[in-house]
Amino acid sequence: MDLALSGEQRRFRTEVREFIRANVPDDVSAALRDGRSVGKDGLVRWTRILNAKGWSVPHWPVEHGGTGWGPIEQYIFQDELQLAPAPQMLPFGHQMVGPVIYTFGTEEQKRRFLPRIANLDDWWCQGFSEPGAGSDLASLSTRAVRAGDHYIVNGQKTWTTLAQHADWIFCLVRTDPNAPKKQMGISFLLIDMKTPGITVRPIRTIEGGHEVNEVFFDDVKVPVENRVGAENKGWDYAKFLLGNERSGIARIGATKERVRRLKEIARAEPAGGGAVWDNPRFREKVAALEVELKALEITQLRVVSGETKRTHGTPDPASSILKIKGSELQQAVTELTMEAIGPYALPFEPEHDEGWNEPPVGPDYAAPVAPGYFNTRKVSIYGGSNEIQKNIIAKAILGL
Amino acid sequence: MDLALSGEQRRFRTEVREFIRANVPDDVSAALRDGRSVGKDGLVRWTRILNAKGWSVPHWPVEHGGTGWGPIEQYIFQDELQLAPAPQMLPFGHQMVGPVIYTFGTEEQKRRFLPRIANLDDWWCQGFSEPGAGSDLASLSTRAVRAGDHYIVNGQKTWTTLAQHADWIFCLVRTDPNAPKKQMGISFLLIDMKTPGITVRPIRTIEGGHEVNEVFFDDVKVPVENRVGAENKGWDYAKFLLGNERSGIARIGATKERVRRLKEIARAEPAGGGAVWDNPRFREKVAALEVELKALEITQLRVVSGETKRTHGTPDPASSILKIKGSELQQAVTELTMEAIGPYALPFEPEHDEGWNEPPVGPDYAAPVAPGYFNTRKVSIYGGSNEIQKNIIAKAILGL
Amino acid sequence: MDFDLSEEQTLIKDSVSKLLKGEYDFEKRERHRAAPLGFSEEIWQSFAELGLTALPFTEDDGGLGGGPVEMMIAMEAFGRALVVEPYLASVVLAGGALRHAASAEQRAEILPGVASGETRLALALFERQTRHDPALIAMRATKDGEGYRLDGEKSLVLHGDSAHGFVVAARMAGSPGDTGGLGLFHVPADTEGLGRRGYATQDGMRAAEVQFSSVRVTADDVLGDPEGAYPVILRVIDEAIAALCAEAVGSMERMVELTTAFLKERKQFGMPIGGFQALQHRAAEMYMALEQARSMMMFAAMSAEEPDAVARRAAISAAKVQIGRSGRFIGQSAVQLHGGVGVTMEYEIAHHFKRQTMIDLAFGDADHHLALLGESGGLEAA
Amino acid sequence: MDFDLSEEQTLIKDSVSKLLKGEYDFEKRERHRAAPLGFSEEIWQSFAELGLTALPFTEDDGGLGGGPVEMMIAMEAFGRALVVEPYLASVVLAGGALRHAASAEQRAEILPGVASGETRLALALFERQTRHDPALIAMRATKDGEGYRLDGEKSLVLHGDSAHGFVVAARMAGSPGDTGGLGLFHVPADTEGLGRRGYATQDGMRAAEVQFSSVRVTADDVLGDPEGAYPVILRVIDEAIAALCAEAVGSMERMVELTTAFLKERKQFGMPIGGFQALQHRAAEMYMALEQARSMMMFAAMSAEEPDAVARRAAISAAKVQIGRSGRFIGQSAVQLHGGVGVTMEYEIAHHFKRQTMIDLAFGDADHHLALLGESGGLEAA
Repeated sequence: MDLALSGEQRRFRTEVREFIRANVPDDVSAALRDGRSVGKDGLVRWTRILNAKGWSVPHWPVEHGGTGWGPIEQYIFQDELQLAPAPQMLPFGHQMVGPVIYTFGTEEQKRRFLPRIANLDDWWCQGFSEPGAGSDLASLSTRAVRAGDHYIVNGQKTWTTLAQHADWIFCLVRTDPNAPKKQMGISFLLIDMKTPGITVRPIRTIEGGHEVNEVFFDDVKVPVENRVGAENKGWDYAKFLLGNERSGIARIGATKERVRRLKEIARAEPAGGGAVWDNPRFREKVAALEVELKALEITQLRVVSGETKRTHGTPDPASSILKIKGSELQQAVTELTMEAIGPYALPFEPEHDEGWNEPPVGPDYAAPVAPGYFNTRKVSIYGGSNEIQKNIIAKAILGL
Repeated sequence: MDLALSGEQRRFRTEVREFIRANVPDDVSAALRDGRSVGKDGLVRWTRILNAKGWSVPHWPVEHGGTGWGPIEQYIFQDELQLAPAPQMLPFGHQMVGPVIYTFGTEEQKRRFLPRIANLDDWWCQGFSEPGAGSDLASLSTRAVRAGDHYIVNGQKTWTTLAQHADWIFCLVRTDPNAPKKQMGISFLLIDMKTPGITVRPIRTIEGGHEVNEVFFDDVKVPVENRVGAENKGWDYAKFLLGNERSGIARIGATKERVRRLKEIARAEPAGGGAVWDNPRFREKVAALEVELKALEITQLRVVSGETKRTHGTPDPASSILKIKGSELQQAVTELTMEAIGPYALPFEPEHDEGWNEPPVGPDYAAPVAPGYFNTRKVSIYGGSNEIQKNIIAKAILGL
Repeated sequence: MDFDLSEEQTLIKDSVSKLLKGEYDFEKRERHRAAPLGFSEEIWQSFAELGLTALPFTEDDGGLGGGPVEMMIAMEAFGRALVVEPYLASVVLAGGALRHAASAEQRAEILPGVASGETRLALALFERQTRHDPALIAMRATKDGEGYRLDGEKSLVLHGDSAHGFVVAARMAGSPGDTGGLGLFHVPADTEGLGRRGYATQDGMRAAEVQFSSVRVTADDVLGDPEGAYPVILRVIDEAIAALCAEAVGSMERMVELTTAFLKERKQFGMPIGGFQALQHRAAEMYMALEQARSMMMFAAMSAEEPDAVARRAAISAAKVQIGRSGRFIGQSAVQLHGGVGVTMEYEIAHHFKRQTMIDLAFGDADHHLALLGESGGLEAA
Repeated sequence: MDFDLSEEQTLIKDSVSKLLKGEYDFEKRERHRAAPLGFSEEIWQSFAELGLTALPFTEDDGGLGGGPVEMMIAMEAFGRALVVEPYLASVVLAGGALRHAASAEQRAEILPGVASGETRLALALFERQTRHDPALIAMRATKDGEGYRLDGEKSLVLHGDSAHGFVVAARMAGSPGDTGGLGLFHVPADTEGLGRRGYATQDGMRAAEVQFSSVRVTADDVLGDPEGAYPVILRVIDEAIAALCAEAVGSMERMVELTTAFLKERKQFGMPIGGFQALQHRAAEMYMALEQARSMMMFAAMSAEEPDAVARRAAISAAKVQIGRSGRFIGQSAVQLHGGVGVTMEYEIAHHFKRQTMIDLAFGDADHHLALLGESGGLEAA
């Protein structure tokens, strides 16, 4: 047993860190550090830099542009991106539909889509959730009816992240409403967002931003060749997709970076004639967060290390711990940062691109803090709510 | 709306306080203050003092020895007993079987038992719980078979508090095993503990004391006239008993008294060259407890105040809050007291009557502290566990 | 002891509730806050007509002579409906400073306008470096002939953008950290040298940064002892906290109500999600947190007029701790139990959550007040 | 990075587990602690035969040269079985002081006996007023000819009642609060002037109060610099905390196991109570707390030999915080979920709960270490 990285792993970490530091655009890194959005353009620029280096889809098979790194190297790479901070790749293409296509797609689909995903030539979004189906995904009701060499799709998806930028959407649709189990009549379609009949309506989220959307399908024609795998087998591909990649879920590196930022702010923010950081109780709260974070980092490494011995597509149920604790810590750090700025959480100052161009009220670090706290409430809801994750632990691990 | 006590209520409080202060035996009060047991003898002496004053069963109907006080006066009286500290009356007679007897019993039962309860001439214990029936009380299996003018009782009760001192036990027994619902075949019997066939086995509890017992019934003959009410209707009387008196359940006064003691100990116990109380973080923890306690005190008063408008025997479901929060606070104060003495929680020094007669290890206030913490874990388990209480709130108040 | 409302109090409660029920559902509230001033002048007028703006002022000052319990009733109703009108700013904060510091003449001149709703004032108290401690005020007031000259900047002035005038705290003597040397001044908004920049706040209200450059006021504009305002400021803050506790409880109550309804209505896996025991218990914990907060709201109201400042401050801190913790737990739980719906601007729950958050941060959060309480030896020592 | 055990480590784990499985179920454990010394001399002998008592000592000192990971493996197994033998006292604490402070000659004389299990030592460190801070030690050591004279009282000396000898911390110079001036002395138990009073502890083990009245020791009995022992004492405490973390995790693991089994087996309202979602979630939270504690147990083991004392102390404090919090949550939850069965001496769970409680309080509880960590700037600053 040896918890330290090996010499080779340390060298790898240094190489990754130096490449990121030298290549991530300053404005992009600064936006992340300040808690602002990097925007579509920032993500596209950075993805192309990584893709040129051969690192935009490191976890893919080598023949499709992957690196062949092991789980620990993959983890180090993600961790360094988060620590830098540098954007992680858009998950919808890189983590979700990409692996589905190279595992279950036709040669034509692989040829057509995979390189454009790796280079973010195509911006993908995910059409799974529906208004009537939250955690109970399989009860979805968007219909696709076969008509010759097309499907005609009607229905509605919701919580569709960044659909406003998307070129493509991958959707679960119901192709057999009479299947004996609701999981059995579902197919997996790739749909061009420019197809007539698709309408995107923004949902304004709690912090005031535009991150998610409703997507309406009104007699949308989708060529049959854009179905992945067999008709009515879509649920299998969805399960594969959802179980595929959990190691990034805890976002340890990102939370570490946010703790660094929190300490900077607490040292700068005046209180009681000194700074917030001078308050022992405040420092204890930060320390308590760091303890849980260190514990989770090691738990994460234990899970990653175990992945080398697991078969692909069967995630360790212990990864539910990563989701629960990881999301709680992401929330805790935003909450403490808000406590640090205290009264200066109050002003509502939307980002420049949304029309705010006044000097900041109070300190220049304050504006994104309360929105960050509000927005981060979502992380214990999406991707399988923390309640669902506890069910998984109780059943899959404890056998209750 | 006026949250202050009225002049008359304040005068009543003063009268009660002064009587208790003048009359509670010093050794009895000191034992409570130190966190030790008052013993059977201490409780009997104190009960008889109160009974002579006419205050041992204040909540009973006046014709059976009650005082006619309203709910607020009843509450003030209990509160003052706890604050003094002075022992509260043994609940099994005073709160439980007494009201069942005067409500559902025969004249002969009233005449025979009630005065002896009020004066603690008879020590009662409660035979409800069984090994196979915890929170699911109605699934009890102790059998009583009618044989002429007797029942023959066989079975086992458990968690029987202070049965080692008891003269009488009131029991739920199954008289009709074929009743369509398990609640419907149960009767309520009063059983003399001296009857042949009864065996009491002590259960050593977590802190090392002897508070609870198993009671075994082996062909125990119980005269039919010792049945309360109708045969097979015992569940109704049990429900009446359990729902009868909740206002003492939060034990606000007792916890206040324990907080006072905690502060004394924290001021005395050395730490870091000063005292534990000098640590701001420790004082914050005590303050946090006091805040919750003050809130609960007002919540309690709101419930008590509402009782004046409720019909007897239908407790406010909000009293589940009193049980949950009250038990949590009882546990919190014992936990903080243990944190205050820190390493001196370690020595195990049973009370004198159990054979320990050495000088104390460390400070003389330390010995009962860890046992107090351990023992108090039970308060969130008994009397309807806190999980059961949350079910009640969810269903009876929120309608879920 | 009596937890029932008097006839008059019941009347206030019923009339506010009726008004808000008709004119302040969530959709209308969103329209009110989109109005030019950030709130509805019509609603403000209705508040005045109901006597709400006159509530805490004596009859001599044009008011109704209500006390903390009446204020509690009004604020609790405002909390349920997420009212955005400048009631706290004008009536409780600035009005409170005038009630406690101003002379009879000053009150007679200024307060009838406040009580009738025609004049809306704001309290310019905090500055960039003060956080929640008015002793750290740096803004200077200098004797200038018969009057005074004010120089400095005030920050996060609630509803300062639309106020007709300000009550301003400034330092005549001493340096930041001293509790002595502070004065309160009444300054009409159109006074020369006064500049302001308004902005929206995270909870859907408004605030302003206010600059004072050689702002001149007369001797009649100083409210009370020009170097002895500190105790009055503390008292006004305590009254504001008591009022905020009631607003918070109204909002918590609404969140518990909305969440319970959602749990009954929303179906997943073929059943209402309210059938899942883990969610039932979470809802039960929310209810307990609400009732504990309600009790401390009453405690705050009962203590707001306590003459012993040390006991009053301890009680108010205790209430603020409970309200902050309950509000945070209920707010976070309500959002979590609503799932995706909980994190959009399109539903009421997120707005309650944000308002709770800002109430906790106002005048010091729960941990700040817990520290104060710990320092003073706790609740029983006070 | 490698979370697997080496072949040797696996061997240790398997052999301890096998021994404890056979000789240390709950019933046998209760018999062991009822023995005259408060533990079983036979079990102690078995530990010696397995090499456990020799584990941390170098081969030159008669040991096996194991490191913190080997110690972790042994202590975790002890924790699962609630072992009451004086392993921590003799091997980890007193043995650790000797390892780090004693000369080669002293080690050669004393340690082979400790390593073989024949000699059992105790570390006499804390006093009534020290709480967890060895700098507050007051007991005096005075130069007395070629040797030293020891006067004072030591408190809560783990297994001090049955120890053959003591390592004693005493002050040569300075006054309580000074980190300088402390020395460590080896004192056989039968030395004249040494008195002790043994007693049982809440967690089923033993401890003693030890008095020193003009106890005379030779120059050969001082371990290292007679005024420079403070850093060694801190190091020994940190190693003991790392070992306790592992013991705690072993016990937590057992509690999660027992509780899960109980939930499956115990029926109420016609179903196993493990079918109730609220209890399932509580159990899931216990499991998470266990795994977080396990991670920090590994972190403590990895950090125990960290040469930078500041970084080492921060890491050990962090581990103690996590273990204390996880242990408290798991212990309290395990008792609660067991219901009445959880609060009797007759079942295993209560004994784990009490041991967890005492581990948290040993060498400073979770909040104490959190304060230390906060003072030093947190984990990343270290």
